[in-house]
Amino acid sequence: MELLNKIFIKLGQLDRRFIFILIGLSVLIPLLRPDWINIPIKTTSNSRIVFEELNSLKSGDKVLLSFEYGASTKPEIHPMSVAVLQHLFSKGIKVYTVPLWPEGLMMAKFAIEEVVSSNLFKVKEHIDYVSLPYKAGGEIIIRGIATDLRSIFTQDINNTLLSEIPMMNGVNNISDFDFVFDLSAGVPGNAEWVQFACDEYNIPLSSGCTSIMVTDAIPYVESGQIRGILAGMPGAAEYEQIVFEYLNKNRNNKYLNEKVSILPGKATSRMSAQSIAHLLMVVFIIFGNISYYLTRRDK
Amino acid sequence: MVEIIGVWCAVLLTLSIFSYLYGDNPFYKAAEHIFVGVSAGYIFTITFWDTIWPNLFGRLFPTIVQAGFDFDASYIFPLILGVFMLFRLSKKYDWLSRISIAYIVGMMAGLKFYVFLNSNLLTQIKSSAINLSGSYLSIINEFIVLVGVISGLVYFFFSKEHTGAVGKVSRIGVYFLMIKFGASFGFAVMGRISLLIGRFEELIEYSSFKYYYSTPAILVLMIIVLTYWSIKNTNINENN
Amino acid sequence: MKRQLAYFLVIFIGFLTLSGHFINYSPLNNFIDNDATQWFDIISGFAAFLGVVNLLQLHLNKISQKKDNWRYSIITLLGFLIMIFFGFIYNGSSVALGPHLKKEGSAFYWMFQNIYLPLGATMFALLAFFVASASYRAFKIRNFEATLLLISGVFLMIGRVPIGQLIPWWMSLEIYICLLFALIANRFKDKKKMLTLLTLSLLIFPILIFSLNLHDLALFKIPNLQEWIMDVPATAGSRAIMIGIALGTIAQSYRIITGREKSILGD
Amino acid sequence: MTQYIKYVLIPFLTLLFYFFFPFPLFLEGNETTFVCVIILCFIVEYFIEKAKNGDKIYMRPIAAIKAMEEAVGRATEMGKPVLYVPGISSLDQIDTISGLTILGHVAGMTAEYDAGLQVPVCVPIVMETAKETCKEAYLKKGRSDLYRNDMVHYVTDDQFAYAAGVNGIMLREKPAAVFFQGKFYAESLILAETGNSIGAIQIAGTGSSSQIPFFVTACDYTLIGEEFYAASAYLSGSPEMLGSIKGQDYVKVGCIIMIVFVFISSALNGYGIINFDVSSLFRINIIR
Repeated sequence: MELLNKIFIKLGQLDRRFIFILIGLSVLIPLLRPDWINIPIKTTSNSRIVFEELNSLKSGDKVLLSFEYGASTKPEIHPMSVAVLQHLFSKGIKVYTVPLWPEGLMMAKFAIEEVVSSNLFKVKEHIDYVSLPYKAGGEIIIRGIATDLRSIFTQDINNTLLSEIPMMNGVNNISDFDFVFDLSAGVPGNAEWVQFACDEYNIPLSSGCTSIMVTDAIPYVESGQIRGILAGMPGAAEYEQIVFEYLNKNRNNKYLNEKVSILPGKATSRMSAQSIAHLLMVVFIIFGNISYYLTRRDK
Repeated sequence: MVEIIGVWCAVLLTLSIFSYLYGDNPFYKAAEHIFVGVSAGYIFTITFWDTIWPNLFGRLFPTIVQAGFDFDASYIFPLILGVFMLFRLSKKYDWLSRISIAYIVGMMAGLKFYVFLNSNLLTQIKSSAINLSGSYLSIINEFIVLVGVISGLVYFFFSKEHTGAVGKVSRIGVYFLMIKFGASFGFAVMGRISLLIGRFEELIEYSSFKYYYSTPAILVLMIIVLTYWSIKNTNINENN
Repeated sequence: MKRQLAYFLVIFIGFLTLSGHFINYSPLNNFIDNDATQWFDIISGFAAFLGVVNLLQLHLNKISQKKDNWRYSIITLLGFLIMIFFGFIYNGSSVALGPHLKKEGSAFYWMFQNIYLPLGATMFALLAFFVASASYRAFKIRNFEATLLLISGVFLMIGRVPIGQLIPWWMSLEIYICLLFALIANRFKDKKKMLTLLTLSLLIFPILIFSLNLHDLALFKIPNLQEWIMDVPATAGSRAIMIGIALGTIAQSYRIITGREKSILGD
Repeated sequence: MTQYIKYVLIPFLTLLFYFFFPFPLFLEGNETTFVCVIILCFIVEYFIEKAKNGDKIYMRPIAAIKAMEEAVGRATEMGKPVLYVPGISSLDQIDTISGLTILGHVAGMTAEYDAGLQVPVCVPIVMETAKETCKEAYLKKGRSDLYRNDMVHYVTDDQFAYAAGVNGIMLREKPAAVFFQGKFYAESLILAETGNSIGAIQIAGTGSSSQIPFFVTACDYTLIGEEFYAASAYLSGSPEMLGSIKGQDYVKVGCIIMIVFVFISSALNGYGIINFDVSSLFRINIIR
């Protein structure tokens, strides 16, 4: 018993570099050997709400997809972008992407490229999707899209005039969209979409965001200003899962290429690393508390 | 070739930053200083080309700078205010910059007054309305939220002593705040681990033959240098 | 006199911006919707130049006076100058200066992609390690508040990942019992009595719950409990903070636009 | 009597004018907001006037604010500098402005104690404002000889590069007191953890609710949310400012009453006892 006590107290005074190594390994090993751990994913209600909201849209509806993340938060948000794009394209919905962060431009491009190059969907640029360029200004741009989109954007990213793009016909302000989906990692992000556009013009808004932003956004979700939310990497994995099942169920949908196989997304495979790291942290916390209890008792 | 050099640079810098976990060392110091310099240059360039050039000159000289704007004479004012800002560099006229700062401070205060009143205060008060169509459990939950919000607000009373009833209610408020902070903390753990996963995935990708095993090569090199450096350092310390 | 001018401007612009949300005069509405913040961006753009001057001064000083770590200042200056060179003078890509910043193939983009991005992303990822050591230190059962912090943090951590779904009902029950005892541990004078009570409840409660057929309750599934924590008490806390922040911001703005907050422009 | 005219009649007349002015001088749709603005302003004004007339105002002590002077004092004793971090946002966040007003008071303390002050800044325009603030604070204490132009210096605009730079300052100059007052994002954890590891007294204050937990766990004192905005008024101690805080408290009571009112009337409406949709009272969006 004495020995055990001593061990625990020693554990409490561990050099923090030791914790660093263990955390590093707990992430690295599942990434190198993904087949060692395989845990099924269950969906939470907020992710399901997002899916149902998007699923209730009809073919030909217009969705504005706003990109507010960059390379550093790519692992969390990018899988959501891909899954959402897959879902929208599989329903024949028209997608308009707009980046509000400078790096968002690249992210939007990568996401579209990834989905289009899989050849799973019968989509064409300027007919099924259009990418708007980045403009500096954050919430000013959101306001601008809300009131007069064409005063801000005159061309798309390939310098094609908006007036020459068929799917831009009749799209002049936020009221011409049926849904706004926001992928955000900070400011401007979903709070700005609520404050400066969607609340005022009553356009349904959903969001996928980094896990740190969730507790700030949750009051908006509870009050219905944001409809459902995809929370961080787990949210991304859940949405991937739902879309994967949905695509398999609607295999002979007219918007899908029958010959191309459907691949599961990236976030799902990352979840095992995430799980192990969390478990390790909880173990740390438990040990920390035991040693804290013992040292306090000794005093 | 340029791509390979790029990958090796990226890996070297990534590992240099990670070396901070061992302690402050020359690799980290160098990476930190590169980061400060490069980012300052990057942001300055971006600010000029993305803001000043299109938004100011694009409106004042639309024929020369084509940014899709028409001529707008009112943009003389920000130009003047901006130039006033530059008078900071002169000893005699540096009071002019106060005018620019006064504009910004006043404008932002007026704007935030309205936005926060509308979106964060009134909308949140509005959404404390309850929906009775749900189950009994959800009504109980709504009630808990109400209690939490009110007690949380009581905690923020400044001109009232936190004793007696006010003290008790504010205690409850603190409990709700703590649960919120715990949740934020949990979410933060989740998010940060995700980012680490992203970094590691990239490092793993760069360890392949295609990039001439850049990650393991640099890692081994760095460990050798760091070991040498820390041995040398302890020697110096002992001699002192 | 000069000072009064600045205060007058703060008050004038402040009230102008506020009233622009109510008065039906489209140039004014347009100004506060678009131009006011654009102007701010432009003025800060000019200020960026001052930042550069300050940066150069600081590091040149360090180098010329050979302060500690002055050699590293050379690296900072080099990094800065290279970025400026690639941003304004050397292009390297097919498009004009300006759009070249975001064009693959330009030297500026190369620097962005291979120097700036990995540095930023790694600094960000470093947080994973810090958050681990912070939670190791922070999540201690010190008092009731700290315990609440711990409970909601830990349940969120395990409830949000797939592994949380694998936790069976009896395990969550045991966790609850342990937590309950951790909370009331101080009330017990006799440690032995507490330990026996703890062991007994750890043994009896699972059997009791199972025989009453209550083990299917949502309470015993950590993901559900986590969702409840997030949706109910955490929402209440967030909302209280949000309203508090809104009130604080409004009062602070009011003090500014009535010219009472003086320490910012000097009294 | 004049009080009634000032704080009852004038707002009443303003509202009358607003609602019954025959021409479309005002925008439609945000009437509730306008009423709130008027009520709010006059409540705060009323308490400011009361405070100016010599009414005593009780202010609950806030540990973090009291600790500020102690922290500066300790740094002076140890002969080490004070580090003040005003957040990473520009002046478009009220948090930054609040952070700068607090800087004014902290700079006053360092001037009095003759302690070293270092303010690394993330945004150039904030740097210029902070310089102005510090200079004025030193001037006001009659110690403008102690003010140096390089006290406030620019690091870089990028979030994490700034964090790395400030991290470096902390590791190599080992300040004895660290203030984090302003708008913070993810970098808060790096900064607070490093400050903790060098053993400095840390006092944080922020309105970024997702970063408060890290400050609470790693710093000695933290100003949470609304406390942070009120700190400058506390520090100034002038009756005008304290009166505005008192007014703010009464507005808060008003908010609580409104929340309860909305809750109850929506419940009554749901049970069919009254037939009144409370959300129709909230006309807060401009109709265009």
